[in-house]
Amino acid sequence: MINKIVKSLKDAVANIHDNSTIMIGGFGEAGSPVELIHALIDKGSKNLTIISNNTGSGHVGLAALIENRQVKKMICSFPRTANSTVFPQLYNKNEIELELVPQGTLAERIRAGGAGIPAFYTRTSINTLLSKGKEHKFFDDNEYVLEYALKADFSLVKCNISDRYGNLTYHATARNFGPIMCTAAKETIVQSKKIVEIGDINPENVITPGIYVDKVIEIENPAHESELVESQIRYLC
Amino acid sequence: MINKIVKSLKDAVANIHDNSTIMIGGFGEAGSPVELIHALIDKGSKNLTIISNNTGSGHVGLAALIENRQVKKMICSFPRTANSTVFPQLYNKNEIELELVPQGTLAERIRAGGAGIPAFYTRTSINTLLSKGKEHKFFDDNEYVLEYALKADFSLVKCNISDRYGNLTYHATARNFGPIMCTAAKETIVQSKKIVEIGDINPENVITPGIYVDKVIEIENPAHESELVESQIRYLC
Amino acid sequence: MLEQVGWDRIEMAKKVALDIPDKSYVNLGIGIPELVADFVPKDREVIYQTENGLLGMGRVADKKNEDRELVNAGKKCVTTISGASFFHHADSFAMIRGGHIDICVLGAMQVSSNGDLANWSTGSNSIVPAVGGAMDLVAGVKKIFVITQHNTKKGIPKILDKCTFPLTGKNVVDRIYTNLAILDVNKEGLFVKELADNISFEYLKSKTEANLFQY
Amino acid sequence: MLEQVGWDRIEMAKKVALDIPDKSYVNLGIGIPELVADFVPKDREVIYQTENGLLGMGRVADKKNEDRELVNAGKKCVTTISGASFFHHADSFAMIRGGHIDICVLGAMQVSSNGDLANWSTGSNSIVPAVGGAMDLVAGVKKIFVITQHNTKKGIPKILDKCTFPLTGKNVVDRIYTNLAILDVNKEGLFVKELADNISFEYLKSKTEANLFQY
Repeated sequence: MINKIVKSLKDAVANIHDNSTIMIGGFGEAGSPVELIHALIDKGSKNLTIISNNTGSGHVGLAALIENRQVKKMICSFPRTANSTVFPQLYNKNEIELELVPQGTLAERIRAGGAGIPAFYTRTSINTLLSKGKEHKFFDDNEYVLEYALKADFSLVKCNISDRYGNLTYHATARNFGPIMCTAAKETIVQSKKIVEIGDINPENVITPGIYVDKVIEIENPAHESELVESQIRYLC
Repeated sequence: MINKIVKSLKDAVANIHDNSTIMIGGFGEAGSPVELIHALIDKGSKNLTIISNNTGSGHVGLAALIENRQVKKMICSFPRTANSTVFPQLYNKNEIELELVPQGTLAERIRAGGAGIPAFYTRTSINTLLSKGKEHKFFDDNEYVLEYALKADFSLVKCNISDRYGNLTYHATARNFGPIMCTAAKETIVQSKKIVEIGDINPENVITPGIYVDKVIEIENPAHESELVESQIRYLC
Repeated sequence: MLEQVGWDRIEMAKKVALDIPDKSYVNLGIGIPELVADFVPKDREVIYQTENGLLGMGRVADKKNEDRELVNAGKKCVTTISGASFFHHADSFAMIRGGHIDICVLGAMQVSSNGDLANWSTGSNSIVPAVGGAMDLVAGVKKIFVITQHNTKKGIPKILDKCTFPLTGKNVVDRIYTNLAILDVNKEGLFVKELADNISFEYLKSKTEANLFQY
Repeated sequence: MLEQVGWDRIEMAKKVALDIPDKSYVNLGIGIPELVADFVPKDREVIYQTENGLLGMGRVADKKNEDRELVNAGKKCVTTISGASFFHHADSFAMIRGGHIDICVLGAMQVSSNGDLANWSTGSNSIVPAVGGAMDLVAGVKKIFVITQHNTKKGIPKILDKCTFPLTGKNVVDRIYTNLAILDVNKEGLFVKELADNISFEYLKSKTEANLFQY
């Protein structure tokens, strides 16, 4: 029987190992899988490469993972946001690497990783520092840059509703990077606000088909990152 | 006010001109916009390049458009299906051109056309006749072929439910090429089984956001291509 | 009709079915491969993808309940299982090309000893070429099983040292199920995994235009 | 705070708003651009896209009705209009990159006379670089409007013959709205479309490090 539901956060992140590349969903706190990130902090895996749009805020979630010195390198589009101090401090001390990628290129590289497209051309970043040294090519008199697929060992994603097959739906703009990150990792780990019976999600409305998901854990009342930040909570192991 | 609803099939296809490139949705009859195709036959535009997975069956829909000698060239993955005689006959007489494209490459080229990706690499068709003469490149010791985006002047698409903004949902496997073709044409023309008020489609369940759609016409009881074929109906101007 | 030698279509489909593990995601090609789903042991939960945009394909629809817009890749009316999902063609082939499907079962015109597959064209100019999703499937799916008669109706071998028809993919087939045998495509060549009832290795060799090895 | 010269932020936003035609699909950048939506004439139906996956963004949410998972690109809690739709990030940037958005309104650090835009980095090593979706927007959206103070707080011109900061895009800006003027970026250079109240062409020139033309 196909049953992707796991019972504990510890089980959810059990396979994550040192030196992994991990995609983490979310745009700011919307869609950020805070409980899974905290489970990864508890586990303590080191030397990680994290692919995520931002770098977290305050001292919880992704920011806490970075503060706990588990992250070697960030691949992201916008490493500073409100209340984001952990990453900038380490970055300015040269203690963490950064690969800065335009947001749309980041999203398309992740999609490509999941779709078996090793590389594609885009107009984004032409004539800027971010396309320097990359392969350029003209199509119909316009210049484009070759961008490569991103893949990961693991993806950590937050969804709204799921079933034992791993079918997922999302809530509002928390969808953001979730669906594409699910497709681009060897193991996709999802926290879901609610798990329902198979058949309860209309096949027309499934956003992530179960084939892309390996583990689902129900987190009924996930923490709101911004509330944790406002309460000045520090999540550190 | 944004109102993409048009009142007649004639209005729907009014802008289509000779020498157009037109994407036509459908996988066999599922999703085939039969009424829009018949309106295009009535209009009589000539020298068309059609991008569609198949070439129609019997003497209705896409097959009738071809039989009416309006089509110069087909770009498709599978030009022969059950009851498909019109295209093969013209093809064997060298009276119609064919660009044969693997189905997944066809879909991805259309998506690329809508997504501002001029070209991408794929493993599909490597070491076959269909990648001959195309640019090849190695990534991680595997060979890939460069495939180019497809765009169109018009797309004809069938959907299930729509609103005046052009938001669309589809029914079952009639979805197929519809969503990507909507994105890749200068003018996207949609026939919808039902038109509802804006707000009636849950934003979580919209498959084609209205931005991609230019015209919507309600066709409450579309013809079933297979029934027309079985009845040996010929739709010719 | 020729006399049936070795396994019939049903027996071939059953052999494939037994090799599909529990929890697999499987794409079944048009024709004999469609029979496979019927014979997968009931204690295995297998999910079928059809490349026209459905994961969780169920059985063929009853005549009474046919929905012309719910079809499989062979354009037959099908049903969905609980837990199915629909998606568009680019997403469907992203699933295929991206290596997410475990097994694809395809028919063949020819298969070579290094796993080359020819199943889309005889190279003849008199037939309209049609490729469908075959090249995408062999390029993207983790394991490719071929199910085919060992020889054409005229008795010509389909298992060859080198395909003469245009290829669908090079070095892509993992296992071949014919009416005469099950053959593994290994680096060293074709290995006989199982012989059909009353078929000898010598007989198999006489019907094959490729070197065959025994484990 | 410097004394306001010419238009204030609200007046600038109003000027942009009047140039947004009925039925436009518009992406508004973070900061002053967010103000624009409030001033689009009520008889125009304009649809706002936010690159984090929403077409049909409504107004900022009331404190009471905030949903932390319904945010705009600036991570402010927003609402949806009737007829909105959600989609994932790759689909959102396909919409942007594919040329489907009519207008994008962005802030700027510097704009050059040929429409180069610098709005993501000063080139200084002491600040963490962050680009977000700016490079995708300028590469993909049909028309790019920039809204910015004409000079920095220290009085340094932001409208230049050539940007000194790293570029976001080359030759991408169509029109510039500042506190002093509205400037069209034409092939021949910057043309003054409108001067702010009580601002002379000579004064504008004195605050600008690029050639200016009058229609």
